[in-house]
Amino acid sequence: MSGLTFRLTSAPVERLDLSQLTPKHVASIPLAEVLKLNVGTTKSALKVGDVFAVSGKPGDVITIEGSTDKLDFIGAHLDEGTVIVEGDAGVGAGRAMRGGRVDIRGDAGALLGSAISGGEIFVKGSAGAQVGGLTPGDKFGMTGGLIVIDGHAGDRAGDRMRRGTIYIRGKCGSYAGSRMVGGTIWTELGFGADPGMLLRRGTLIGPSVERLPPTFADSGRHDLVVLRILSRYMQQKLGARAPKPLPGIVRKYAGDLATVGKGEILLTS
Amino acid sequence: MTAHADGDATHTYENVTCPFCGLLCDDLTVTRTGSTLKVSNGCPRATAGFQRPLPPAKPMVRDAEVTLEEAIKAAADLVRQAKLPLYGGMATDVAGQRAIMAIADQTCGVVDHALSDGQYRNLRVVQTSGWIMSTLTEVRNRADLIIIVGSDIHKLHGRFFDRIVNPEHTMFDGVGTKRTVIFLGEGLDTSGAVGPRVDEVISLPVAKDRIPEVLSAISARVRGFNIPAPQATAPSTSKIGSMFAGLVPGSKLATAEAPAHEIAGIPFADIDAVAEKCKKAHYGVLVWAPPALSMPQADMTVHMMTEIVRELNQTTRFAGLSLGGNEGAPSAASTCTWQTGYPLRVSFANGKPEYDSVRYNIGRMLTEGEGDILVWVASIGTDIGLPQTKVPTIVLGTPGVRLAQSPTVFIPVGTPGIDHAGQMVRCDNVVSLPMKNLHRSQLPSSADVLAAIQAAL
Amino acid sequence: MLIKLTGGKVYDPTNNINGEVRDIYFADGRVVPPPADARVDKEYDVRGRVVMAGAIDPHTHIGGGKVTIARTLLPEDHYKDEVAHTSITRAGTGHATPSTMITGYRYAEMGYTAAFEPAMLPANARQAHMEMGDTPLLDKGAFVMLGSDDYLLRLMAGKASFEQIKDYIAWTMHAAQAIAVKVVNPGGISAFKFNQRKLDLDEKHVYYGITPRDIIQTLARGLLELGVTHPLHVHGCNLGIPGNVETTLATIRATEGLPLHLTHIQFHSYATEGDRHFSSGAVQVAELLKKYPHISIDVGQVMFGATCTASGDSMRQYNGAKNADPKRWVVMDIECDAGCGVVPFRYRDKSFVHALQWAIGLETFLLCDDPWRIFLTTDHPNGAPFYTYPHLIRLLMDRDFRRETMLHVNPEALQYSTLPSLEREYSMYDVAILTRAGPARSLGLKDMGHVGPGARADITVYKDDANRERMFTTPELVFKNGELIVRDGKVIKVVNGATHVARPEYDRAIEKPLKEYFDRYHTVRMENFRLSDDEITDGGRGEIIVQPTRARTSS
Amino acid sequence: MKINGIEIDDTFAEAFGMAGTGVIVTADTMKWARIAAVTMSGFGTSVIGCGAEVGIDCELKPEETPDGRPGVRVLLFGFSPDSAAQQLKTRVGQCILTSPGSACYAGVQAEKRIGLGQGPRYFGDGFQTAKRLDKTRYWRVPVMDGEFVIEETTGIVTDAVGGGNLLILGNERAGLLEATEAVVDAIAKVPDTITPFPGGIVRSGSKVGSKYKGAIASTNDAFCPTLRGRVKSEVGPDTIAVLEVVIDGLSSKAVADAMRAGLKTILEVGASKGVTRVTAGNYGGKLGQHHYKLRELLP
Repeated sequence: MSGLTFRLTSAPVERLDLSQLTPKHVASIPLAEVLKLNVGTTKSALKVGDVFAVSGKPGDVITIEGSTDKLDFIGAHLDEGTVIVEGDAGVGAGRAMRGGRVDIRGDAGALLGSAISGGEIFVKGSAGAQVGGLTPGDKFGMTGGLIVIDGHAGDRAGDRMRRGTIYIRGKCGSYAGSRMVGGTIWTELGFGADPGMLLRRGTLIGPSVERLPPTFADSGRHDLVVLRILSRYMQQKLGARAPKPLPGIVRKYAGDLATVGKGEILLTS
Repeated sequence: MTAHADGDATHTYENVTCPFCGLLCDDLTVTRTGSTLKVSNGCPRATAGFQRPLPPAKPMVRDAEVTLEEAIKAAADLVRQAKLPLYGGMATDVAGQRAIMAIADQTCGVVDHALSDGQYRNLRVVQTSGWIMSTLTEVRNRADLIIIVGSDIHKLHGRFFDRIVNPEHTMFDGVGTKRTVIFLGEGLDTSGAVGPRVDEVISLPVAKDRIPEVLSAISARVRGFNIPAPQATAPSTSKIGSMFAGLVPGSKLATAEAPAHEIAGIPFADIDAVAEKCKKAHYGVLVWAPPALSMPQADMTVHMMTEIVRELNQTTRFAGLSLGGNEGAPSAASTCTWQTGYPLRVSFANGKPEYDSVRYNIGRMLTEGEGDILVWVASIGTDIGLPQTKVPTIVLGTPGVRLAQSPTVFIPVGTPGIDHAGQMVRCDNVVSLPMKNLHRSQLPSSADVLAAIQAAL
Repeated sequence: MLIKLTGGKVYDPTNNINGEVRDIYFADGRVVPPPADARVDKEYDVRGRVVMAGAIDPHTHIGGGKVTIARTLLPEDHYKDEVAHTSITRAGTGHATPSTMITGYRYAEMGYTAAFEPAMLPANARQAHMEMGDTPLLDKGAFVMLGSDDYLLRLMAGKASFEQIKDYIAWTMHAAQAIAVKVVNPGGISAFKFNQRKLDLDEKHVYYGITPRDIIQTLARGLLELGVTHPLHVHGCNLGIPGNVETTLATIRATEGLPLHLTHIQFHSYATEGDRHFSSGAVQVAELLKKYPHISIDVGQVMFGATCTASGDSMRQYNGAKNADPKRWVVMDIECDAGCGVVPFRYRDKSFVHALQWAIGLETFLLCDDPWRIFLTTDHPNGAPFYTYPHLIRLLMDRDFRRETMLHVNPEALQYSTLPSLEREYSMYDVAILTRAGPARSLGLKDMGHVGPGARADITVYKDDANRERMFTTPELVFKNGELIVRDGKVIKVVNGATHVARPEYDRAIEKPLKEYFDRYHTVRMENFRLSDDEITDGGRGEIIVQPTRARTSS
Repeated sequence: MKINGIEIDDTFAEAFGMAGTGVIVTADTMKWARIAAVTMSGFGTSVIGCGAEVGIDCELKPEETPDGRPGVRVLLFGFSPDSAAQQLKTRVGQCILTSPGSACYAGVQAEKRIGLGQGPRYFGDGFQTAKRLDKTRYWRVPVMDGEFVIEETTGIVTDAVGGGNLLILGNERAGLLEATEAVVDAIAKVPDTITPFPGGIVRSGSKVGSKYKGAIASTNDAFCPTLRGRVKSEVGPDTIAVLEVVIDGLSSKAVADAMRAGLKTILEVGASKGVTRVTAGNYGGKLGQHHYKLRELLP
């Protein structure tokens, strides 16, 4: 694994847009061109060279060092390779990724992995609102891939999500899985209030819910084969870092009956 | 500014459009004597707006009185130096919006309206799934069921009931001649719904943050789904509310014979009755005012309503009606949309319009120290004063506008529909109205001031 | 300032000039006869170039609420086509529903100098004009929609005098500042609000008891007698429904000699042959049109790709919403006046239905032998964005290119159309009729669409290129009112065009009952419903040109 | 050629190209996975009469299945992908869907896919849901004991082989059967193969054609010991009985491996059980694409 390292030379006042910094793109152009890529969001048109010290050799990895929450769209549209973030990430890290891997060693801002369709995102810290959600113009939120958050996730995780898996070792905020049309959100420490509002299809898994919307029907306690498949899938994906397998029996709440009602909230304790 | 060219001559203006709320009532009669206005048929908000004594106001630069030209020059100097000017407030008419867009485009700034949080409660739904909507005249004449959700419309739109709900006549014989008005939400004043066509008024006084639950239940019943009954014997039902009861281990599946229960304090029977009325309505309308939907994640409430509307249109006709739209918000959103393709929260920093409802939210930007100058236009009401900020500020404001801090440059401007003519877009985003010049003052329009600043760049 | 275009090949069907080499002179924004000895201030050598009047799009949705709804609905349509400002042009976005300024720039860059919004709701007229006012470089105008508005329907149902109906039509044209009148799904938009889900030509509106046939005849006759040059612009019943060709044929027969313009007829020419019960009815339509010389059409050609359909036809759009792509759509009921439906759509060349729609449009172009009665449109953005016109022109002018393109579309679809057998190629002269002379004549724009003396100096100069798509995409020079606004396909100067209106005479006494009606039922005062001239022209947004009207009777 | 007292004919087994697919059936216990698998394999001996040849390839330990439960891999062979898909749909619908606690996954990984859950999902009457993990989609069909989980598609190979065979001749019926069972057991250990006949053994070897109109095959009289003397017999005087093992495999190599394993076993245990000779069925080499020469497959 080799690659370029972008070390932030000073904390920016303005937000930066790093969507052009993918391993493939920066490896495909001369370093001089890389330094000229626009990352600014004001008319001063900041370039990579203005804010980053770049070192290393182009390869299939890039590393952002000293990253802050003003650095937006890190790893956006990634389709191969790895982006490592030493520090925090701003809005929309991993947005619309199709493959590859984004590894954030700090916290992530809002809209982590919005409209992601493939690849993997790992966050050491916590993530902001709308993990795997959508921004205007997206048909859906997350439509594939895997997002793993070691800390907590903010509100509206999986907004309009359609496929893929979000795994949160910590707590998941309120309104998880809002307007969701498919996919899985799995939290180890429980959901905030009102998960699954307008949940059409899809699965929310966790030990507890602060408040359940009234349009979820208690379907009782069940041993669901699909959870074994999910556990096995996580095992394959994460190896030693995989969550411990889900319990045999979960309590299923079917909903949201306010819409087509084919989704479920599964409580594991 | 109080001395008026006319002296004390009295003028009466008919069919005056009121700029003070999104309804843009255009049937006001306003009498002007000098610079004093009197409204004979306005709601309290309109009356207060028109009749507010206009305090003397001079252009100011760093708290010193200057001429308009000097203020414009000072503003232009600030804007010229800015790396990222923020154009906020945007409380003005279409001409003013056009002027803001023009200068923001040229100076690579960001545009956002002071009340766009409310608008985004709607936009997040439109930009996810779209909707079926109606407009004021349509509802006034056609609706036989009006459900007002979580919005004390009385306070926001003083004449909504008189103009939309209560009128005696309908265009159509036998259509919408009798109507049911349902208030969904705690503390909503139902007294406004009166008159010969108002057949029935129902109130479901649910706390605002629990309105989504009741809407969910209505939606489920409209679809013919049973609402899961909490276990009758669950000891916690009364204590922690029905929505928790389902969590009690050992509770039974919902059955048709389930005992009566309630959701967020509303008896199930009432919810069922509302759902039945929805299904039987010939033309039902769900009405909300986005600014009033202050529950968390309020766009979900809007989305829930549009789901109900969509479902009902399978068999009957139903639509949404969104009110709000005060302080020229619809004018700002519409103008920005037709000129850039995006509904506000647009940045021209890179020369082209870039849209990001999170990053280009000016409120957020100011809080997080982004942007290096704020141009704030507040030419209508006095309530949307400048937000607290450390960056230099240029305010184009109606005299008397409340300001949290003294702006770097203050330029008093006229109010569209009072001090100058103009056009504004109504809350339903379909109808726009002409704003009359009532010649109250010689104050320049925000459009003219902005154009002058742009010319001086 | 006298300007001379020297030695171009001129195509000016209005003046029967078919590719002859001519010099054209203009001064003060008008074409002038060759002056005897005046000094030419500026000469452009256009030898070998093709010279035509500026093109006119008679049917393009460029203004009004539905377009702005479409813009709001589809940010992704814009993300991929963001346009930076320059020292003379404003920033904006394309694509299917471009922002207003970009609309103006791009039309001009394609050699167009006028465009007409065909579906302005009276209730939304002010906004439509505001948007068109922000559309630079083009002359524009709008057709006001009637036929699902309560007042007309109640007049008809109440057997009001025809004079009263005519007065109302004329009043509405004045109030909305329109140049023509359009009817969309006659009565159907209203019927949808009464929960009627379809309304055929002779089906009664559930409330008013009148039929679309009544409405079409009433409006068509009214406009004829009012002397509005452009005949009733008809978006018929049953848009998009297989088998609707029968409705269209019946609609044509229903005119009984009244002039009519049938718009986006492609969407109304569907027959039901074959296993999928969907086939082309273009032949039947073209044959019948030969017998009805008073009827003109435009096509509403479908082109493959993503676009957004935006229509006043809320009834049909609601029905079509299940095919929305992305699944995000808006339907509105508006002011007891009209409606709208905005449904994003993607036409796919491998789809049987879409390929057939494409073929039917081309068939219609190639089967209708009178170019004066057919106009080139995609019903922007419904069939495709207007940028596809050069491609469409090439399909019409270049048989080999057409055949090549046919290889890429669903082959089964072509079996249900006569397109593969059609040999016709449009000539340059035909194209000049289709895109200039024809629309100008139909809309009554006497000094437009041609380059004879007295014409406005809206002139487009093209390099003659065998690749007609390339030729019509990038004109070399475009003049607007005599000013050079585009060079080599790029805007070099920004001016504002005029707004064209027609103001037929009417009896002002109608304002008395109208005012009572507005006061009684509406949320807008009649006085404010009316759009003043100042509202259009203020801020230097271009003059208003009142096109003459003359009372006529049906032949 | 005689090894360990057993004659090995210089001939070959003639086999045919087939379409081969398969599923993994799991259940709460191996017992019920096996029941489902056996049921699904029933009436799956000969593609001519049964539409497909079906059998159990192997049992899978919990850690080898997608859901961590005990499972069985069933292979199914048909004339064409279409007919295999049709048979799979019917058998899964009638035998797996119905079996308590079962789930059903793709048993063959190949580029070409056929529907697996695509049909059975509709049993859910609109209550079925899907769960997609990366590229794999699982349908969840509510049933009376919980959910029937079934993967959307399974792989199919078109270069599978059907009709590999060994004909084993013996001079003692009970011993011959024991020896042939041992052959079947040995072949069972070879991955990607099945022996579709009852217990892996067929006693009614057939020839093409019949004296009766309409019957396309009839008893292989040349190998019927009781017809010796009546017909041109292939069996010697010491032969009391003949049993055949028919092998289908997902690849030609798998079939060859299976025949090799079978031969090895027969050479090891055959003589003591009265096996006298091993031969193979063929049609003169003109009908089948695959020829497995016995003497080349000897251990």
